[in-house]
Amino acid sequence: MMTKKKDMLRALALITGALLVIGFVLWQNGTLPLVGYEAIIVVCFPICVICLFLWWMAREHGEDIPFIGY
Amino acid sequence: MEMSSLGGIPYYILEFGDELVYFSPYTVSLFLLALVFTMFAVMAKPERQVDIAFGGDAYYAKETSLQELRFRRFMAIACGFASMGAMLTGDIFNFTLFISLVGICNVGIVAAVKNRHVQNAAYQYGIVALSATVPLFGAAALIAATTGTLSMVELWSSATPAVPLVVKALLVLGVMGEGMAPFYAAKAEMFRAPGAPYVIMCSLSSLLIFLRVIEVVLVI
Amino acid sequence: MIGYLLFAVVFGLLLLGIHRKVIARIQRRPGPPVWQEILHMLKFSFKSTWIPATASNILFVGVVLVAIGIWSAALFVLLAGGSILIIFGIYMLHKIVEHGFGLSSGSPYGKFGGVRSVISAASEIPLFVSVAVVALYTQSLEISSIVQYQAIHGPLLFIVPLAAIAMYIVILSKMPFGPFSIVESKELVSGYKTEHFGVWRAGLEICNGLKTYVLMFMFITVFIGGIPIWWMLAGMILLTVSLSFACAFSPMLSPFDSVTVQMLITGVMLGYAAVLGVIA
Amino acid sequence: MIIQRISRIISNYEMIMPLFAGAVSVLFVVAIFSLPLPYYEEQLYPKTIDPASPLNPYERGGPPFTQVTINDQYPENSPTAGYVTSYLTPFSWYLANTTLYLGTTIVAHPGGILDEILYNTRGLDTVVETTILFIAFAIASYLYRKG
Repeated sequence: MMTKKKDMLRALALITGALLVIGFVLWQNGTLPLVGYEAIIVVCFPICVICLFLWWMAREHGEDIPFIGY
Repeated sequence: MEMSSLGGIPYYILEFGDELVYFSPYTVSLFLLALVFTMFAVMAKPERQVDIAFGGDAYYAKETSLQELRFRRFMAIACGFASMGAMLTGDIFNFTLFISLVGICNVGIVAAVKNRHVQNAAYQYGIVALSATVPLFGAAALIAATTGTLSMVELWSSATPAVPLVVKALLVLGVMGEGMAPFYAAKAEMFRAPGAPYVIMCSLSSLLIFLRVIEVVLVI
Repeated sequence: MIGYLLFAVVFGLLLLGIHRKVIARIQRRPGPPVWQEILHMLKFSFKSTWIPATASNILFVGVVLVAIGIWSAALFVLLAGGSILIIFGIYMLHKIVEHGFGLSSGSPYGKFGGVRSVISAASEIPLFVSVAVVALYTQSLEISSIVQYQAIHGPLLFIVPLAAIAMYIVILSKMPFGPFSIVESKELVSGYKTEHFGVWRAGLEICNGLKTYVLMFMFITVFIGGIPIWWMLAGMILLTVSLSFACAFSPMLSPFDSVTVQMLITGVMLGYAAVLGVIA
Repeated sequence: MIIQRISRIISNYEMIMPLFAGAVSVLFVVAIFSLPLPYYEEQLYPKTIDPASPLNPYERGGPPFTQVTINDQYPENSPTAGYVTSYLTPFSWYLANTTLYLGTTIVAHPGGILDEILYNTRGLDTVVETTILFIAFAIASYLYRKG
């Protein structure tokens, strides 16, 4: 279960990362306007970063209730 | 002031009968944010607010009943649509209508909460939102009378006469009454209500309409 | 573009580190090293993370993504010389991000932080007055036109000093430990970010770095003009140090007083704008 | 301190109504002093009032439920503007053709210039306005049923 989730996160990080690279290449080619490339970054960069972090973070515990002061 | 120097040049103008809907970088970015948060309101479950029982070390989480949840989600979605409309519309009267819709949806979002403080604040807010329609629609009517048109696209071309300053002030005051961005006291009180995805729409819609009215006032 | 974005994140976090260091030195503490905030971001990203049991899941995660997304967009608008109004829109909508962080977890401390951020929404209004004053002179809100105007007429800082002060206060209210930073005061644990720990906090740090970079960059561009990048970075560090002095020497106001003070400043600015409008 | 006194007043949500009312009245006084505002003769939505008619404010002139004479902003976008029936759904169109009871009360409230514009040219506004009423009704009925 846990590894499955990690795999999914890694896949998502890779996909969005690949999209960022593809966007960069197309922009350098001149096929994609700058605005399009920026739109790709705005959507993909947060997802890529968070998924990457969630993938490489330490072992996961069960969820807990919020901090309530003691 | 030139339209293009404010919110950017419109990418696209949608012709919608006698009204225009325009997509400039500014309106599109505000629209997209309204859309994203409406999607959150549609998909997200409300959080369960944790409360500490007084005098002990016990805590409990408040639950939102299904009936209340459905009603509030409906109101939040309506509020999202209203603010999306207010972001894109290119017509003064249509804009004021959307804004008064935002005002009434904001009351609706917290109307179902069983909390005396929240309801009192919502009541005060509702009265302000009601009375704010007077300056709001008054401003729209005065704009129609003094310039002969209601379309923002026409108003930013210099062919029409200038809108008097006091009319712009009325419009801003009307929007402030509906969205109450600076009248923070009641909004803060309304934020006590559980149900984060819905309560956030209150604040989001008022900030968005406030941002849009700045653009509208500078353009016309 | 993505390289510049990452650079902006790191440099913005460095500025926040300098901010902490300067405040610490003023208070005669050794203080953390200047790269502490960058290390924080990396450290948080490795920590074990989950979503609290009571949280509203999608919103809890969604606001982190939105926070990074909107400030990346703001950076691109700034670099493209787009409309200053869009950046201010994003600045205002950062409030919503704070609300989202605070309310989505169900934690009472986060809730307090969120409610305070609603209260301090009134503090964003001086900003628009200063925008109006700038627009009065440059007849445009495109950053590229403002830069052009300043290339001809000299920096706006000397033409409309009060507008610059209003903008400075706006940036001050977004700096940690400042007199107006009521959303994250110590009695609220960490305010709106109490429950966003681990990876979520790392995301928030990225957002903070970007936000600091964009706000400083914008202040310098709008009030001093387009200058080479090295001068720009030096100017941003100077601005940060001056902000740190302002933060270190002023106590935090109580929530409602903070809003009242900012509203009074807005009143002064409105009067100033009216006077300038009559003269111009 | 004066600041604390001000914040004590404005932080009370019972005070927002008086504050807002005060702001509105001040602005209305300013508006009255700035009268007369210029009236733009060449109106987009012209309106002729016949003071001799017994239906004075509501007399739009011309036979009811046909075309009203209006100048719309973008005539090329709305060729059917001016017909009240131009926004009827197929079902309403059927009702209007077979019975006499459709659309009898559409401007039967004191709305003034904007309403007359609204119902003859502006489809989206009609939708939004009814939505406002609908939402208000939904809130009221929910609160009533919850008791």
